Amino acid sequence: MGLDRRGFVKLVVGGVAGTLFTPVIWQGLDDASIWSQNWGWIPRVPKGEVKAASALSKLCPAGCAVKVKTVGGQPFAVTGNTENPMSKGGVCPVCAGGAQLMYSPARVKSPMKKVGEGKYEAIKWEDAEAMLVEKLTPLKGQDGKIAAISGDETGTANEVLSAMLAGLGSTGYYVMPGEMFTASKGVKLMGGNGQPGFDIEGADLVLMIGADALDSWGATVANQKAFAATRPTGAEATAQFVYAGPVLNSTASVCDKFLAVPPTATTAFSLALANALITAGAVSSASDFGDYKALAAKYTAEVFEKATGLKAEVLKDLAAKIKAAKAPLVIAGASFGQGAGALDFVAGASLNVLLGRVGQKGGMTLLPAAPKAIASATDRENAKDAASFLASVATGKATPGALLIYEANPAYALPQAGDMAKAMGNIGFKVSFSTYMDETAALADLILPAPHPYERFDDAMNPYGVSKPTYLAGKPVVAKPVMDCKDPVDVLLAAAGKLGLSLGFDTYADVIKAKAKAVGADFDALANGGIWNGEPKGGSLSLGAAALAKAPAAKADDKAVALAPVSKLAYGTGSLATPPANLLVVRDTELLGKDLLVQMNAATAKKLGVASGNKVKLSAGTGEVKALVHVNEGVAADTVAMLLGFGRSAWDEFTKGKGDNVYKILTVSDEAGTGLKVWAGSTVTVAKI
Amino acid sequence: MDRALFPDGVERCSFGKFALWMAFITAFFLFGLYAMIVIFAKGIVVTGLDNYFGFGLWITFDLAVIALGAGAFFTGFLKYILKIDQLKNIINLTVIVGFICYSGAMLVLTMDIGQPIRAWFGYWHPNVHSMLTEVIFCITCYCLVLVIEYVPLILEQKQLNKIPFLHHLAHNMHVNMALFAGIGAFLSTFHQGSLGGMYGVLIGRPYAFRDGFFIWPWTFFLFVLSAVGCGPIFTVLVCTFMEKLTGRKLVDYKTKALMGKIAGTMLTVYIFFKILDTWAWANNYLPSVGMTFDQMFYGVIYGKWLMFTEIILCGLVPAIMLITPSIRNNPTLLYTAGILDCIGITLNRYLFTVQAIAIPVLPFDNWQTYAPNWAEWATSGMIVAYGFLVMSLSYRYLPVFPQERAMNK
Amino acid sequence: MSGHAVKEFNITWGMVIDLDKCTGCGACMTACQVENNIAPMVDASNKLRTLSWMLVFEMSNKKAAPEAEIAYLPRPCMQCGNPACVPVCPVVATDKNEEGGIVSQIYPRCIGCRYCMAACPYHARYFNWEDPIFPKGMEKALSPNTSARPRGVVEKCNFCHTRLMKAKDKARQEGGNPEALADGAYMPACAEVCPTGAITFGDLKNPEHKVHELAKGENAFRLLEKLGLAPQVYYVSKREWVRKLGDNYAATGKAGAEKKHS
Amino acid sequence: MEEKKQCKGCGGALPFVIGFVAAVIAGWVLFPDLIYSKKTQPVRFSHKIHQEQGMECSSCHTFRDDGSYAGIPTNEKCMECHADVVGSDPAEQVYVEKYAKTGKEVPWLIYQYQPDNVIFSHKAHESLECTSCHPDMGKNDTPPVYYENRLSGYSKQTMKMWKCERCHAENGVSNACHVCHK
Repeated sequence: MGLDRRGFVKLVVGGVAGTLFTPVIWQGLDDASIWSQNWGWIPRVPKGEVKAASALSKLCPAGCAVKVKTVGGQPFAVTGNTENPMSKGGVCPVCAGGAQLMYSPARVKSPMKKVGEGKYEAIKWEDAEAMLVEKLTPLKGQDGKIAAISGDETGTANEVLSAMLAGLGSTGYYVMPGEMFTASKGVKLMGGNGQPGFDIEGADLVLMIGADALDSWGATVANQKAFAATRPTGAEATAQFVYAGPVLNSTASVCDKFLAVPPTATTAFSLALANALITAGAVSSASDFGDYKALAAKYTAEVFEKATGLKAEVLKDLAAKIKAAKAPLVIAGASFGQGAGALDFVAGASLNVLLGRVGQKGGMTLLPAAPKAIASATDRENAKDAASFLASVATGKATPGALLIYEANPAYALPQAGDMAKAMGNIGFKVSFSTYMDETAALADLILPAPHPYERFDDAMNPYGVSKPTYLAGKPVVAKPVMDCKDPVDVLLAAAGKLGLSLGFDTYADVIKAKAKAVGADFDALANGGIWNGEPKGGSLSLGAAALAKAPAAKADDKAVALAPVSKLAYGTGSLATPPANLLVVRDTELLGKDLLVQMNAATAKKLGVASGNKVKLSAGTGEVKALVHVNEGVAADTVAMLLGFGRSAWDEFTKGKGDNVYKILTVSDEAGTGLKVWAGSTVTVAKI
Repeated sequence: MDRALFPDGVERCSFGKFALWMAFITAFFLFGLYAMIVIFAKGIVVTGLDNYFGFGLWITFDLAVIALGAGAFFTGFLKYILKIDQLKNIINLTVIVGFICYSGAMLVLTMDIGQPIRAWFGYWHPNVHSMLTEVIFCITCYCLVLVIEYVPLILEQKQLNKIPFLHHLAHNMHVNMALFAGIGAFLSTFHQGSLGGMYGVLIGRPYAFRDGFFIWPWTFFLFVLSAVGCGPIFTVLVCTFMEKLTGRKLVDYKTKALMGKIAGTMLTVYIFFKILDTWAWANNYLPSVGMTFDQMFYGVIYGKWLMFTEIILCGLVPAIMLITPSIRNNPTLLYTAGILDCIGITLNRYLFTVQAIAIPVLPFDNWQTYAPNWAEWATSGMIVAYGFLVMSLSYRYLPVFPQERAMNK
Repeated sequence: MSGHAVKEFNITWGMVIDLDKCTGCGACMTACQVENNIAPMVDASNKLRTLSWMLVFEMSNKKAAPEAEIAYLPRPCMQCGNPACVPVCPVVATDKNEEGGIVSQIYPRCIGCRYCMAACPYHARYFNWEDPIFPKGMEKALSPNTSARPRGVVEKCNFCHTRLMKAKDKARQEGGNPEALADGAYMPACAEVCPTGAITFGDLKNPEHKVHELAKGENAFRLLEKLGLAPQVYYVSKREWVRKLGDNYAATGKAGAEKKHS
Repeated sequence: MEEKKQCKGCGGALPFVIGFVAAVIAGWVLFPDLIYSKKTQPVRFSHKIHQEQGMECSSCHTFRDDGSYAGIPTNEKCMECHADVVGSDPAEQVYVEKYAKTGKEVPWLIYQYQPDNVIFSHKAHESLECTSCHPDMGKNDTPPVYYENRLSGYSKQTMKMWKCERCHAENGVSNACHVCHK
C-alpha cells in the first residue's frame, strides 16, 4: 500500500511536531542570532598586552610629544605625554589619529617610478636609489642645477639636505614658507637676529594679531596649555586674551575679546594701536622711537576706522587694557600661518618693543641659533623661500635639472598653486620623499616613500613660537614600517656617499644623536619623551621704524574683497590631507559633500549680492575656486573666509575632489623694502554662478 | 471556470477579468518585494531614514493601519459582547480588514528594525517597562486572534465546507467567537493604547510627552479612542469602495450608517479630550519646560496648519457630521466624513511620529526635515497591494457578505 | 510614571566641560573615534548619517558682526540620571544599573528599532547605518577597548567604559579598592586627550574628585535641565548667553538652571 | 469518496508517529553532529609533561602589572625554553619548526572563546578555581577536541550568558550589561 497524500501529510505533520521536541529550532534560532552578533566581515579587535611608548609625533607642524598606545606591539591610539613640559599631556587633533594614519590608503607603499602621465610602477629600492644617484651625478658641481625643497621646519634632516647640496656645489636649498621664515626676516629688520619666541605662559594679557595661536599657529598644544593654565575651571582667569584677526576662529572663540580686522589692515591696526599707546604715554628707549612715533601718528582714529571698519573706541579700550596689564604680550602673524610678509610681523613685534616687553618674562624673546650637527649645513635664518624659487623657475630665471622634495607639497600648498605645479613641469627630474601620495609626489619622476613618524627617528629644534630654546627627539615605536619605505635621510646619506661626498654619518639616527650631543642633551632621555631647554639670549631690538615707513597704506578696492584663508589643524596641513580619523570634525558649514563653503558676514554678502547657499566663483591671478556661500557673522568687513587644506587632487577617497584648493587664488606680491613675497591679504573677486 | 468555488448564489466577474486585476495588483506587490529584498540585503541605509529621523513613513504607516484596522476588534466587541446583531452584516469584512492591517504592520516592522534576525528578542528578552514591548506582544497575540477569527470564514468556503470535519470546526469556532472577540477587544485596547504610550513617555520630546494616569500617559487613551473613532468607518469606506468596484451591493446602508454612528460617537469623545489635551499641553506643559507653542512648528513642512487640519478639519468636522443623523444618512456626506476622519487619524499618527522628532530640542540645534524615499514607499505599497490581493480573493471565494445574495436579487 | 525617577548610585561618573576653554579643535572627537573603532566615512559631511559619539556643536549668540560670538560645545552621552532612552528599549539592550551610573548599550542585544534614538533629545544615540569597513590594513590599528559593531544596531558614548574596567583591574592588582578609584585613575579618551583640559572627569559624589565641586559652581549648568533627565554631564561657562543656550528659557528667561545634583 | 477509502487503508495515526519519532531521533542524534565541526590544536601541547617539570599554572598563565591577564602565553614565553628542540616529543619539533623559528604566534584554539563584545576580567574572578569555568587541562597529555559551532562560530564550551548571569546573581554581583560587555 503506497503512501497517499493524506498519509504523507500526516507524516510531515508528525515530523514537524517531533522537531518541536528537539533542540533544532531553538538552538537554530539562538545560533542564528549569535551569528548576527559576530558577522565574519566585521573586523575583530586585536588582543594582547597594551603598552605605551614615547614618540615625537611630527604629523602637525610643531610636533607633539606623545605616548603611542600599542596592543601586542601594534599602535592603535595616541595619548598625551604628561611628563613632557611642552605638550603637558595634550595632543593635537591630527596626532590624536596618528596610529590610523599609518594605514592611510594614501600611503606610498613602495618606491615608484613615473612611467607616463599619472602612471607609476613600483620598483625595488636598489633600483630607486641607483636611479637617484644616476640622475644627480651629471648635475654635480653645477650651482643651481640641483635644488631641494624642505617642508620640515624643525628637523635636522634640513642640515643633511642643505649640507648635501652644498657638498654637491649647489646653493639651491629652499624651505616652504612659514611664520618662522618671515619672523626671522622681521627680526633682522628690527636690528636683531634669531628666531623670536613668545612667553604666553608668563603674560597676563596676550594680544594676538592674526596669529591663530590656539589652533594653527606655532606650537599649538603648548600654546593651548599655556592658555588653559590661566583659566582654571570654576575660578577667575589670570590672564586676558584678545584676538585681532579677520575671522572669529577657534582662537577667537575663547578669547575675552575679538576684533574683526580685515587681513589687508593688519599693519594699520598695529600701528594705530602703537599710536594710541604712545598718546596714552608709552615711550621707548629704542633709538628710532622718534621716527616710529612720527610714523604711528599717521595712523589716526580715522585711518584706523577706515582700514578696519571698527569703531575707534575699540582701539582706546584695548590700549587702556594693555596699559593696565603688568605683562602684556603681542603676537603677530598671518591668520593662516604663512605669507604675511615681514612688515606685518614688525608692526606687531614693535609693540612689544614699545611696551618694553622684549626679553622679559611673559614677553617676546629671541632664541639663539642652535648648534649644528653638520657644520656645512645652511643656517636656518639664511634659508630661502620655495615660493620665490618656483616663481623664478616658472619664468626660466632658475633652471634646476633635479629637484629633491622632502616632506613638502609645493604643488598644492603654495600661492597660485596652479602655476607652481606648472613650474615644476620645467624641472627635468623630481624626487619626492613623501609618506603619502600627495599632489607633489603625483608630479614627481621618482617617489621614495618615507616612514610614518612612528616608524622613524626624527627631531624638532625650536618649533616656532616657543619662548626658550627647545629640542625634542623621537625613535620608532614599531620594529619595522608597515610599508616598504626607508628613511629619506638615510637614503640621502647613502646617495651622497655614492656621489663621493661624506657628511660623516650613515643614518639619520646618528645625525640626531650628534645633534643632541652638540646641543648638550641626552638623546635617550629625549627619545623617552624628555625635552631639552636652553635659555633665550638677550639683545635689544629697534622699533623697525625704517622698514615700517615703507609699509603701504591699506588701499580700499571696491570691486574685490579681501580673502582670509583659514587653517584648522584638525583638517590637516599643506603636506597632510585631512586624516581619516579627523573627517568627522569637519563641519557641514565648512564642507558640504564636494563643495567648500565660503564664509562672509551678511553685510558683505549683501554687497556682493549673494545669499547663503549660492554657488560662487572666486578668482584671483590665474586661479579660481568654486564654493557655496555661508553667511557667518564672525568674518570681518569686506572679507571672505575659506578653509585651506581641501580640494585635493591626490591622496585618498576621503579627501580627493572634496572642496577646492584656496591656495590657487592666493596672489603673490612683493613687499615694499623687504624683497619678500607676500600673499596674506590677497584680494579676490566673487561672482555668482 | 472557478465558478464552483464561488459562494452560493452570487455572481462574480469572469476569471479572465479577475486574473487581469490580480496581475495588475501583483505588479505593485512585486516591486515592493524587490525593495524589501534590497533592504534586507543592504540594510536600511537604503531608506530615507537618518540619525534625526529614526522613525519615518514605516512607523507612521504601521500606526495608521493599526488604527484603521481597529474596526475589527471594536465591531467584534459590539457584535459579540454588546450583542448589536445588525453588525453581523459587516463583521466579516472588519475581520478581514483587521487581519490585513495587522499582518501587514508586522511585516513592515521586521523590515524597520536593523537586525531582523533578532526580531524574536522582543519575546525572549522583553523589557516590561517599554511600551514597545507591550505593543509587540499585543500585536502578535491579536494577530493570532484575527487569524482564528478569519479561519472559520475560510472554512465556510463552499468546497471546504463540504468536508464534515472542517464544517464542524468552523461551526464550533463560530460558537466560541464571542470569547475571541473578548480577548481581541482586550488586547487591541492595550496595544492601541501602548502605541500612544510609546510617544507619551518620551520625556525628551516635548511635542509628544504627556503626563497621565498610573503608568499610562494621556496619549495612551487618546490613541485608543482615536482608533475606535476611525476603524469602523474605515471598514465602511472599504466596503463602499468594493461596491463601486464590483458594481454589486454588499452591505445595506442602514448598517453603514450605524457604523458611522458608532465611529462618530467615539470620534466625538476623542476629539473632545484631544482638544483639552492639546490646550493643556500648550498652556501648562510647554511653558514648564521653557518652550513655546510656536517653537513646535517650522515653515510649511512642519507648520501649524498640520495640527489644525488634524484636529479641526479632520477631527471636529467629521465628528459633527457623523453624529448628526441628517448628515450621516446622506451617503455622500457619510463617506466624506469618513474620509476626513481617516485622514485626521493618519495625520495624527504622522505628527506624533515625525514632527515630534523633527523639533530641535537642543536650543542650539537646527530643524531637520524628512522625506521617505522610494524604498519606503515601495514596501509600504507592497503591504497595500497585499491587502488588495487578500481582499480580492476573500471577496471572490468566501461568503463575506451575508446580505449580498438578497440585495442583488 | 514608570522609569521616570532619577537613579541614585554611590558612585556617579560625570563630566564637567568648561566651554570657555574649548577651542573646538576636535581632538576629543578624533580620540573618541579611535578609542571606539568608528570607521571613517567617505562623506563625513552628511551629518545625518555619521557616527559621532562625541560631537562638538557650534553655538552662536546670533548677533551681527562685530558683536558676534561663538562657543563650542562637546556633546558626549549625558548618561542621564533619568534616561529617556533606557525605559523605552523593548529588549533591554540598554540599562542604567551599574555602580557609576553609566548608561550601557549592548550591540549584540540591540535589534535596531531606534526607539531610543527617538527618545534622546541630545541626539547622543546613533544608528549604525553601514557595516564598519575600514580602509585596507587600518583594521590592524583597531582599539582593543570596543567591539566593532555590525550594521543595524544603535550605539553611543559609554564614557569609555572599558577603561573603567581596566582601572578597576589595575586597582585590584595593586591591592587598591576598585570601588574607590583615585581622581584621574579612570578617564575617557576625550577627557584624556583634550589639549586645553576643558573636560574634567570623575565621580560627582566623591569630594576628592575635582568634578564634585566644579559641578556645583555658580556657572555650572546641564543641558535641557528643565526636561528633568538629570544628565551626569555638566557644562561651565562665564558667558551668560552660552548658559542660556544650554536650556530653553522661554518661561523663566533666566540663565543658569536650578541644580538637581544626581 | 475515493480518498476516504484510501485513508482507511493508511493506518490512522501510524505515519504521524513515524514522522514524529524520526524527527526526534534526527534532532537529538544527527543534529548535534552536524552543527559542530571538530578541530584539533595546532600543536599537541601536553600540560601533563609541563606539570611534571614542576611548573605552576601561574608560571605561564600570568597577570600583567596592569591587572590584565596574559591568558595563553606567546612565543616570547614559550621560547624561554623551546627556542630550540630540547626534548624528544615530536609535538615540540612541530612547535619549534613552525612557530618558534618563524616567529609566527601559535593560533591556539580557546575552549572558552568569548567574542569581542564580551569583556572578562580574570582579576575580578581570581578567587575562583580555574576549573570552575575552564576544562581541567592540568592533567591533559593531549588537548581535547575542539568543537566549533558551524553557524555561530562559538566553541561548544563557550560559557553562555545565562551561566555568567546565574553565577553573578548567586553571588550578589551586578548583572548590568556593561559588567560583561564592551
